[in-house]
Amino acid sequence: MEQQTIAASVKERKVKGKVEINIQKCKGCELCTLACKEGVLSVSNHINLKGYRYIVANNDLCTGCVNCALVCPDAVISVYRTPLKKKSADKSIGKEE
Amino acid sequence: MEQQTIAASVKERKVKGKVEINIQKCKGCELCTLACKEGVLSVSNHINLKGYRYIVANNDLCTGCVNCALVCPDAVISVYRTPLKKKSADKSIGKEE
Amino acid sequence: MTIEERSNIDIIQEKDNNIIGEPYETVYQKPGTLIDVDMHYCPGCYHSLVHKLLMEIIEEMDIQEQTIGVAPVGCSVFAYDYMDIDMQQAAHGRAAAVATGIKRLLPDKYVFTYQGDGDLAAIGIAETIHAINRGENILIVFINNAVYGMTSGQMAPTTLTGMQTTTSPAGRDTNIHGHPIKISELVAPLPGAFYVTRQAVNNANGVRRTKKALQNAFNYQRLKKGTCLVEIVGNCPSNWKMTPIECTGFVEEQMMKTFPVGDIKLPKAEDLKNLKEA
Amino acid sequence: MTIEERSNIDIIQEKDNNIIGEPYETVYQKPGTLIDVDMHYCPGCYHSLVHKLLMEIIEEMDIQEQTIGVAPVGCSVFAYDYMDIDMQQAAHGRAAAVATGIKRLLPDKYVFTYQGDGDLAAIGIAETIHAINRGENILIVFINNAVYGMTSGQMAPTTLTGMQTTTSPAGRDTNIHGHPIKISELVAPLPGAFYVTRQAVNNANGVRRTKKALQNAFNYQRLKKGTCLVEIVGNCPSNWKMTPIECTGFVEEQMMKTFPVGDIKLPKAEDLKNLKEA
Amino acid sequence: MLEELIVAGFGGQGVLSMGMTLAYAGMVEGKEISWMPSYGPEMRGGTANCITIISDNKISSPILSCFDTAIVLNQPSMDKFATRVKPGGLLLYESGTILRPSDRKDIAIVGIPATAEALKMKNARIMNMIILGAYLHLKPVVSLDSILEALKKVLPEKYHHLLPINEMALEKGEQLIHELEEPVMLVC
Amino acid sequence: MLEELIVAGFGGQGVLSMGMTLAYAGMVEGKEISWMPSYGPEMRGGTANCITIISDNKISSPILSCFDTAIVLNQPSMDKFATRVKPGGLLLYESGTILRPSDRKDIAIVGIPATAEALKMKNARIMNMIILGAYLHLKPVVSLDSILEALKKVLPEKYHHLLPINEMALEKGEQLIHELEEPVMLVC
Amino acid sequence: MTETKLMKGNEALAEAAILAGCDAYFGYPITPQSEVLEYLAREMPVRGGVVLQAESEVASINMVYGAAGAGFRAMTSSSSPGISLMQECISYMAGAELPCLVVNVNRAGPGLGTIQPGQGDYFQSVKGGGHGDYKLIVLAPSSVQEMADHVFLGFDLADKYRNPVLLLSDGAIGQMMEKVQFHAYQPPRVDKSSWATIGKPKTRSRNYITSLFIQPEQMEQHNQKLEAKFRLMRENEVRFEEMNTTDAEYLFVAYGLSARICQKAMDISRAKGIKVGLLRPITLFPYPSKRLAELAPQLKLVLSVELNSGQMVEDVRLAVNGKVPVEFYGRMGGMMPTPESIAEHLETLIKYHHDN
Amino acid sequence: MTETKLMKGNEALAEAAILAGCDAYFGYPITPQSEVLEYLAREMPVRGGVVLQAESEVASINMVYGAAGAGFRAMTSSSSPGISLMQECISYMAGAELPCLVVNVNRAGPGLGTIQPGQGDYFQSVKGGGHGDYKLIVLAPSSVQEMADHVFLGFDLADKYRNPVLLLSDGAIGQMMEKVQFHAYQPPRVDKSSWATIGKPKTRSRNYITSLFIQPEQMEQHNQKLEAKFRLMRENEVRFEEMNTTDAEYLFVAYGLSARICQKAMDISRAKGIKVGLLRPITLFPYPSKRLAELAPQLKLVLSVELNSGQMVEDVRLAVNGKVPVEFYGRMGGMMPTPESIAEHLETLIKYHHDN
Ligand SMILES: Cc1ncc(C[n+]2csc(CCOP(=O)(O)OP(=O)(O)O)c2C)c(N)n1
Ligand SMILES: Cc1ncc(C[n+]2csc(CCOP(=O)(O)OP(=O)(O)O)c2C)c(N)n1
Ligand code: SF4
Ligand code: SF4
Ligand code: SF4
Ligand code: SF4
Repeated sequence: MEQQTIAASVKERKVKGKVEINIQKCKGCELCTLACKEGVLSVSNHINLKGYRYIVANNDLCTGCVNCALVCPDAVISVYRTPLKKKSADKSIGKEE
Repeated sequence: MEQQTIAASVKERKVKGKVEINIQKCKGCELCTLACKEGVLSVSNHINLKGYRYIVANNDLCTGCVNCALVCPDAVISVYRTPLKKKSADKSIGKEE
Repeated sequence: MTIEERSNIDIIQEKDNNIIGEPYETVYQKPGTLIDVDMHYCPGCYHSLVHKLLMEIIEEMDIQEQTIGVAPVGCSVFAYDYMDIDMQQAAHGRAAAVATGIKRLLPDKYVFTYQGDGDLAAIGIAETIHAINRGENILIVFINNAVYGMTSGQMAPTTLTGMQTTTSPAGRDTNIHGHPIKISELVAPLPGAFYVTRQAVNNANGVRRTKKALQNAFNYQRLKKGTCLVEIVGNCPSNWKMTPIECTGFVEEQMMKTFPVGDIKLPKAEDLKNLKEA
Repeated sequence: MTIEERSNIDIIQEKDNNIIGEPYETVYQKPGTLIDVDMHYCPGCYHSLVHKLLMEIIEEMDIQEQTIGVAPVGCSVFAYDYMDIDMQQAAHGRAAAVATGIKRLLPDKYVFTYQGDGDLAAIGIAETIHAINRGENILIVFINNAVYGMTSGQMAPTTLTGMQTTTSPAGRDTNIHGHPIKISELVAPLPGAFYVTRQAVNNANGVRRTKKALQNAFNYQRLKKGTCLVEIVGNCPSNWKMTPIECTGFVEEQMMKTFPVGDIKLPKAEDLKNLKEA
Repeated sequence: MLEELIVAGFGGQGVLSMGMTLAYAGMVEGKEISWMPSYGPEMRGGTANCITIISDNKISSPILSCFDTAIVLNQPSMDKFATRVKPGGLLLYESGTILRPSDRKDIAIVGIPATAEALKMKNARIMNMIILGAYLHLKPVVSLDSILEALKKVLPEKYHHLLPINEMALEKGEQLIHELEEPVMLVC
Repeated sequence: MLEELIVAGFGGQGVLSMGMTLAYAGMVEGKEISWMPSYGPEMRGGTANCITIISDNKISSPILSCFDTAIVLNQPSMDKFATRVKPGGLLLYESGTILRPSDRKDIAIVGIPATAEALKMKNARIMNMIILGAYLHLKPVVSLDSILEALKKVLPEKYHHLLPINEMALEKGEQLIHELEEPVMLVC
Repeated sequence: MTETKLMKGNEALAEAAILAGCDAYFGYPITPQSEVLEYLAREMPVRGGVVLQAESEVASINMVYGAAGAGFRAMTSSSSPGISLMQECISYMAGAELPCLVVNVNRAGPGLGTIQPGQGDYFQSVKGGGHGDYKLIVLAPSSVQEMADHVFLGFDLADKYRNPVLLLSDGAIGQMMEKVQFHAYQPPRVDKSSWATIGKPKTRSRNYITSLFIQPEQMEQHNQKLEAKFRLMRENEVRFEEMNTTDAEYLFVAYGLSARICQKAMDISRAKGIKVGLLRPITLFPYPSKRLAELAPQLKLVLSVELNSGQMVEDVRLAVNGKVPVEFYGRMGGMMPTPESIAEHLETLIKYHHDN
Repeated sequence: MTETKLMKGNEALAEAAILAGCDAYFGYPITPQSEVLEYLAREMPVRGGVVLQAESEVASINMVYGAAGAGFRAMTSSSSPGISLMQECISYMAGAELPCLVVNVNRAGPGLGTIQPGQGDYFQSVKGGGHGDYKLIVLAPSSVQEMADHVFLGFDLADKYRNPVLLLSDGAIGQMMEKVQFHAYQPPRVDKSSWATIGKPKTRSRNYITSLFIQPEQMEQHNQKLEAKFRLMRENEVRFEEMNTTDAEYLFVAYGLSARICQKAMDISRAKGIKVGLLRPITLFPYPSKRLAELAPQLKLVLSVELNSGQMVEDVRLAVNGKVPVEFYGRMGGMMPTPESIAEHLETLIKYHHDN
């Protein structure tokens, strides 16, 4: 049901984001899923070599807000975005919401 | 010259005091002389067995206020007073001025 | 999740399925100063997160060559395996003394310690307070997770009232164990403390603010005006016996009550003038 | 006065010349609990004075049998030679831990430590803070004379800014040595601290107030509500290189500026209710 | 009787408790026992093992370099301990997790799909008990009764409702041995 | 030449500096020297002593139990060290302070009223130099010139205006020996 | 009372402490012995007695000092780095003649090292890691049962001699489980009223605890008093275990865990016809030197086996005083010598000494 | 440059530190060595170098750790109780292979003891007061000149072996004045860039200082590396002084102050026709065992003279391995054996051994 709402918001996105997850390094702590309000991230049904259920992304919903990457303890997530305007300062951390 | 003033005050005393100095234990620090405002105490011209110039008292001037005894680090001074009214509490320390 | 539960999932070796094409530009990436190995920290442990932040700052400020870190005993004792900077491993509790030794000899380098609460607040409180009192121009990064992580969950000086640990099985009893020590509040009044703040990385904004605080602290170190202490509310899924997400809840509902986030001591404006000029 | 100056006075053995007859009554006398030997302290040293006060209180409260003292290393290490109570000599800095060991086993006895500033504020600050943080029901008597007396006048954590000592020959430089630590102010905010006060024995009224503070602290110990710390501004004629009278001036003009006397933390009225009832 | 056994796998697979259950059972039967865990620096995710010795006589060294039996539950443990089984000994492993067992010919090598069976029984945690059941069938160093007695000590009171499923798991292990295609030939 | 000397008295009587002056003078003359203070726990009021050795050859033990000369400035030191003077040695003491000198017959015992003389010279502090002058007259182990040279090192710069009075004191000491009723008979 | 239990070494030790009437435990967590504190934190409040987690090892041992000085049975435990921090106060306690039990669950060093078992703290324990002339009675358990037994023994000896007793275990003995029995025990009634600080009644003069003797004469007198005590320990408290020594031509000397391994090595060698025995010192101080000297004439070779670079071997050499060659075999860093490798090493040495 | 000065041992040591290029001194006051800190607090700020009074000995040595880890010549000094507190970090420094100079101006213990000189810290210094397998190079000056010389030597050896060096003096040598000369000295250029933490340039991989090797295999490897270093020290760094040994039938072995006293005792005995010599170990680790073993055959008796209850005597016995009787004579608690009493003791022993 929440899926609905999220899908709706997708349409309004001004920038498109994509996340890339290094699944072998992911420890499946799920903190990123908590941070992502767009519902991009979910736990896979598979486990990686370390034995953790890693995270997979539905990049269609991604706004590139970097919240997930910020909270990922193991620096597993890279985030990409379609350029809007170049912002020079503090590129990696985004703006506080 | 100060002697004069002190002598004057003697007459007005309601209680008479006496101090007793254990001169062999006195270290001649002179803190008692600073504490005694009646000029009772002065440094002797003699030294005791430990090599210190000890303190002597002119008990005629003593009011028994115990100030000297309180500040004597080495507990060398005993103080006696003619009784006025019996005060039961805290006899050893006197009243704060 | 225990391995037993995990085992109903096949172990697979899947190729990364997120391939990025144009016209995307990178907005977040692991800093190059964070060595590309698995960190031994438990899943969801904030230690790894703070490591990442520190390495981001060092990369962004381009001070890898100017920075020396000190990590004493605690779960972060292996920090030198992850941070691509010169580091010293210190005896339990003595990071602030070790950092003093370094900084006094290398006054123009950035020197920071990275300490847990057992380390900094229990055995190392003397070294901590005296380094701060001398106003050593170092940064103390203080990860307060309210337990001894490495040794498996004993009570720390910061353990919350009533919190169960292996050495306070009936919960921390203030009559016996005393109240949790608030280190930041304790040391802030010392004139040697230049900047004291408490942050938490419980959500993305918390991470942003924590990073800002750490950035400030690195910048302030150039002023040589005293010690910066950045306390970060930590977690410990393994010893709190919670999932990382449960930990986040505990941090927000319990930890932050006893250890409220916010700045505790800010530099005076006049002190910061020089920094802006530089 | 050096021995050379003294030598122009004959050594004599004079009989006490103050013989007291009736109708005088005794209003002040050395307490019986202060052992009748010469104390090794330098002339005019406040250590002896505070010893005397403590023994007066123990005599007046009639708690000789209930009291155990702990004196660590410092000029007062020989305290057990003077105080007629059971005592333990502790390692440098560790009096609070030793007292903890005693008090936890003998919770109904009065336990106090008697510590110098080098001892309590330098090497022993960890034990001090943690004992107070645990709220150990002990009394800490803290003689702050701003130098290391016993070892001949080195700088202490409490040495005043600019003050010359053998290890700060150019005066304490806050940029190098930090500011003097105000222990009472530092520990008072800890919930385990029940009563924190700073007093001075620079004159008779100061002695009265100090004694009252110590008396309070002994009484409060019965409540088992936490640690009492009575800081007493000390002196050190030998290492300050002043006469005792000059010291008094220095205490009043310099020491009390950095270490103002007064109560820093008072028990709450409700806590004291039990005491009055008892 | 002297059985020198190592159990090895991931921390969390129930490695230590398997050895401990055996040790308790040995005690129930009045045997001499020693149980020696290896303890690692990591809180989680490391490998764990324990050496359990059950003997009629007093036990000398609790630390051994070769074993009558090795029970291994993950690949690293297989790689490490397969070579340490004494000739004629037993190497028992979880066949769902370990894809490359040893190719030694001088020992009995037995794989059991205990994980899968445990999942069928809807309780992943009893995997170790299935293995234990299989082991005890192959080497009855202690009786099943003693094991059940031991479980009461190893499991905290509040988990005693799990005793029946543990018993079922032990039996399942025995059964799995019967179902093996080739019969197991133990030398000793 | 080998002189093994102890100087003992109250802390503050200039005991240590007397030995140190001798040591410096020895150094000026290129001799081997050692100066060993005894250090006590008390800041003030304790007794102090120092062993000074001046020798043409390398010095072995800096700690000695008997001495060629003992210079004692208070009664406790007299009581302690009189017995430690080697037969034929010298025991020099301040006669104003020490009322009970030793009654040994096998050594030379010389008392000097140095305190009184120092007071006459209006400087109590030079008492030790008077004694030193007396000693050097009895045992010229170093020359007076060397002593004066040494004093420049021992006395901090700001006290160099006191050098003349120290010289006078040294001479006074020599003179006091001449004024003694009985001449001093030194064996060695 | 003599129920048999299966327990970890550390837990058996903790349980024994309670049964031995330990009044107070003060400690600080460190692997591999945190179970002691954890066990007591659980049990002591229920079963009586004080347990307190201190802020450091320095604080722990000083709390023990205070409690012991007040006449109570007090103990602490730690592992190597933590024990190093206690050296000052241990020396103080020996100086002040305070009985207490200190437990070192030895891990491999130096420095932070590793948490795996080791015996690298032998010198520190036996020769004196602290300053000045003092000795600890050092007990070396080699089983879980002894982890328990030595607690009773340790407290009794501590009280008997008014001296700290060190129980020197290692990570393996601490972590392993074995059967253990607790026998009925009644702490001996020791009258400490002549020195313990429990408050001075009018009827006696004050008691004070001190290790300070500023006058050298007094200090030396005190030293001599202590030395006399250490002599007495040497005479009366030597404990060791001997196996297969009657006909032995070769001898393993080993304590604690390594003695257990040697026992197996001995079986291996004996099976090959090599007449080897084992002497296991139970007290490391006082050391069974006399017994070693007695055995020396019948021996061709002694092999000291340790989990260090060769420490106890010095005491073995001192004991036999050149009468028989003494060799050393050891592993370090938490690595364990296998019984096979020990047996093999012995054979090599036999050949070497035979050839030379 | 080679002006002769009259200085206290402690001051000569402090002056030498400056001349030896000591970059940093961290210390805490304690009698009888506070002059070192006081001297440096006066001189260092003027002549360059860092001097800092730490809050404790634990902090001092950890500051040294930091400075040494950053590649600087760093030192601390203390006396017995303070040195005990440093044992953990000293073990860390040995483990992390950090060069530094630690000075112990030994006073008599145990415990607070007295401030008078002693040699009771021999075991702690030489065998290892800290945990784990490690060794310090231990230098034992016996004159004010050596108090200075050993500072240069100590720093050089520390750098050469990347190991802490302990200068073990005593209160008497620290407090006495003698002539001392300072020779021109240029600190050797030691390249520490491969390990010192001074900030990682892009051109090299990071440096880190650690004594942690959690895997036993790695830890043992590290232990073996350290042991190899200690072997090298044993081979190359033994230093001692010999007097009258050519024809000696008896031998005093003594270091530091007691060697000075023995020298006089030797003169006394020689004067009586007793052929006694003196061996004075200058390095206590590595110990001149080889030389002692060489001398053993010509000797009838060896007497180890110490200001303790008999510590170094064990190393003497280990060295001669039963080939000649080794006896001990010592005083404790700050009391000094007189040359006469030593000579007398030797005579008694000669008679005793002759009769037995
Ligand atoms: C002297 C000493 N004592 C104890 C230990 C054991 N020890 C290692 S880490 C640690 C505490 C870790 O807790 P904390 O500092 O809070 O860090 P965390 O592991 O929680 O991150 C302890 C007690 C040690 N290594 N050294
Ligand atoms: C471990 C240790 N370090 C240092 C010393 C030396 N020491 C003895 S007393 C003292 C300081 C005394 O100063 P303080 O505590 O201020 O007391 P005071 O003598 O001024 O009364 C020191 C450093 C010691 N005894 N033990
Ligand atoms: S936060 Fe990072 S490690 Fe945790 S589940 Fe998400 S991607 Fe994985
Ligand atoms: S205060 Fe006491 S010790 Fe000082 S001079 Fe007066 S009587 Fe003497
Ligand atoms: S034990 Fe706790 S603090 Fe340590 S890595 Fe795991 S979660 Fe983090
Ligand atoms: S040195 Fe100072 S503190 Fe010590 S007794 Fe003398 S005056 Fe008092």
